Amino acid sequence: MSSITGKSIRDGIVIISTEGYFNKDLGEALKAVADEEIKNGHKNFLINLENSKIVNSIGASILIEIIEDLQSMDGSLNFCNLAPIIAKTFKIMGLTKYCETFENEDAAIAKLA
Amino acid sequence: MSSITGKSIRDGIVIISTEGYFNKDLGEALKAVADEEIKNGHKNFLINLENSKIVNSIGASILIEIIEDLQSMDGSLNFCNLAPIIAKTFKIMGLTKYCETFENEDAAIAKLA
Amino acid sequence: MKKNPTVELKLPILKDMELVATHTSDVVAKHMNLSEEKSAEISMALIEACINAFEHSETKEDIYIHFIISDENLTIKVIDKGVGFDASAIELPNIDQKITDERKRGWGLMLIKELMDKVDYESDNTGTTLTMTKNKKTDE
Amino acid sequence: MKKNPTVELKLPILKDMELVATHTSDVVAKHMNLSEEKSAEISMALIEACINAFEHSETKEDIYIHFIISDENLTIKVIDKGVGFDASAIELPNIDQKITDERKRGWGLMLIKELMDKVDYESDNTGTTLTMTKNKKTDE
Ligand SMILES: Nc1ncnc2c1ncn2[C@@H]1O[C@H](COP(=O)(O)OP(=O)(O)O)[C@@H](O)[C@H]1O
Ligand SMILES: Nc1ncnc2c1ncn2[C@@H]1O[C@H](COP(=O)(O)OP(=O)(O)O)[C@@H](O)[C@H]1O
Repeated sequence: MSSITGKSIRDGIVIISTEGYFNKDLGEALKAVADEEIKNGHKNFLINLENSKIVNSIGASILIEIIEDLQSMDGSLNFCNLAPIIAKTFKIMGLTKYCETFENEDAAIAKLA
Repeated sequence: MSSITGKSIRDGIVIISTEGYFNKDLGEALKAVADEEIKNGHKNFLINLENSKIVNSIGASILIEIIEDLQSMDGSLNFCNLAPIIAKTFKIMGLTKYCETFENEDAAIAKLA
Repeated sequence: MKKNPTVELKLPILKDMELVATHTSDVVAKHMNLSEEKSAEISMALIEACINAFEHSETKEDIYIHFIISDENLTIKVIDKGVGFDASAIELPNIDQKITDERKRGWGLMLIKELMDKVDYESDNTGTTLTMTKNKKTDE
Repeated sequence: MKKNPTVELKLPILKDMELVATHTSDVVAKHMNLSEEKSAEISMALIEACINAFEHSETKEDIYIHFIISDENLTIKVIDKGVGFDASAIELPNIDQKITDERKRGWGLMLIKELMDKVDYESDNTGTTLTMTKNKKTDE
């Protein structure tokens, strides 16, 4: 139902794509991938949520853990292709204060790289 | 929720596309369009159900009315882009005895024109 | 004996409300790891069962749907408080006949029987309970 | 007074079962001609409400969800038979604090309040009923 569907590195940015309900399991799976890439020396991340149309606050809370980790190393967590309700949820939570969101991967890379 | 989304004529075949739940309303809307084109002298029809993933037997019964009308004038009712469950439903009902089904519009036109 | 987890739904008779039932069965089927094919077959049978309960029960009372989850199968009960009928007396339709018949309808029972693994009707003048089961394993 | 049409759902505590509730609200919202935006907001609030009923009620008992349809609005009740809590005592979270806090969670109530037009909790040690309403008309 929920899974990580892709990981790639473009201009030094780690792009991770997800699919399905962004719940606790998917949040934890994402964090595991991020942790691994942080160990590999990366610190700028772009999460493509195009195929995750729905989120819960437990999944979103795990994103705050990732933000905390990245803050300490001056890295960044970014999002693209957000469904309107996910953008709204992130805004209500204040995540947008710590993360940039972009229309799509190209727009994100153009700005971040 | 349910509607006719397109009508075109290709090589003498009237192609009608639908969207959403193929229920009584959509069946009746389809029949109205077919009746009109029959009046215009057409007798071969292709229904593209690509965007209707779900049907009920009331909608399907209205297709039998169209078949009856077309039989009397040696016309034909054909379908393309059927979701597996719709193909199965039509098979259980025996509609496939009176209608041909095709992968897509091009395959249908190639055979019917 | 442990009680099987059950999702219950009460639906008012409103246009297209049967889609609430199919969306519910989809999520339940996913939870049970049923194939998409089986899930779609359940949805189609459920649409027909709901329409019958809405249309033929001849009441304005809500209908009840129970989704009973077990390791081997999904059992669905569709319950109406309507006039009832004798399912064994219903003749199954035939396409050749229907083409010329005035009445084109009458496919619901047949579809339900073909799409589900087990189907049973209990009915009297206080209402009808349709119990239908889809097995997890395919036994064809 | 005519009774409002009501869809009722009983859900067992199983993984991702909150999606049954969101699929139901989607169909109900479509039936009521609510916008996709409002429908998505209802779904999100409902997810949070269900997760809370599942997680914090500290019971294994099923939860109940009522969707009450009226001309002006959709009212949803999420009912659990759990331990209850004092909603007025819950502090709303703040992102700056959460970034450094050990506990990152605690967003459900805030999201529900922001996404719905009216929210009310009734709760005691026999359980909690969350009543939340989305108006058809936007009044911002
Ligand atoms: N829940 C029900 N309550 C009363 N009668 C029913 C019910 N379900 C089915 N029936 C009867 O069985 C007949 C056949 O139903 P069905 O095969 O679904 O075709 P249709 O609904 O198109 O008539 C109906 O016409 C009706 O008389
Ligand atoms: N249905 C409920 N029954 C009991 N306690 C609840 C219920 N809903 C919420 N709570 C309490 O309110 C707190 C805040 O809930 P919420 O804002 O959704 O965040 P979270 O669920 O992440 O803790 C919960 O931690 C819990 O103590």
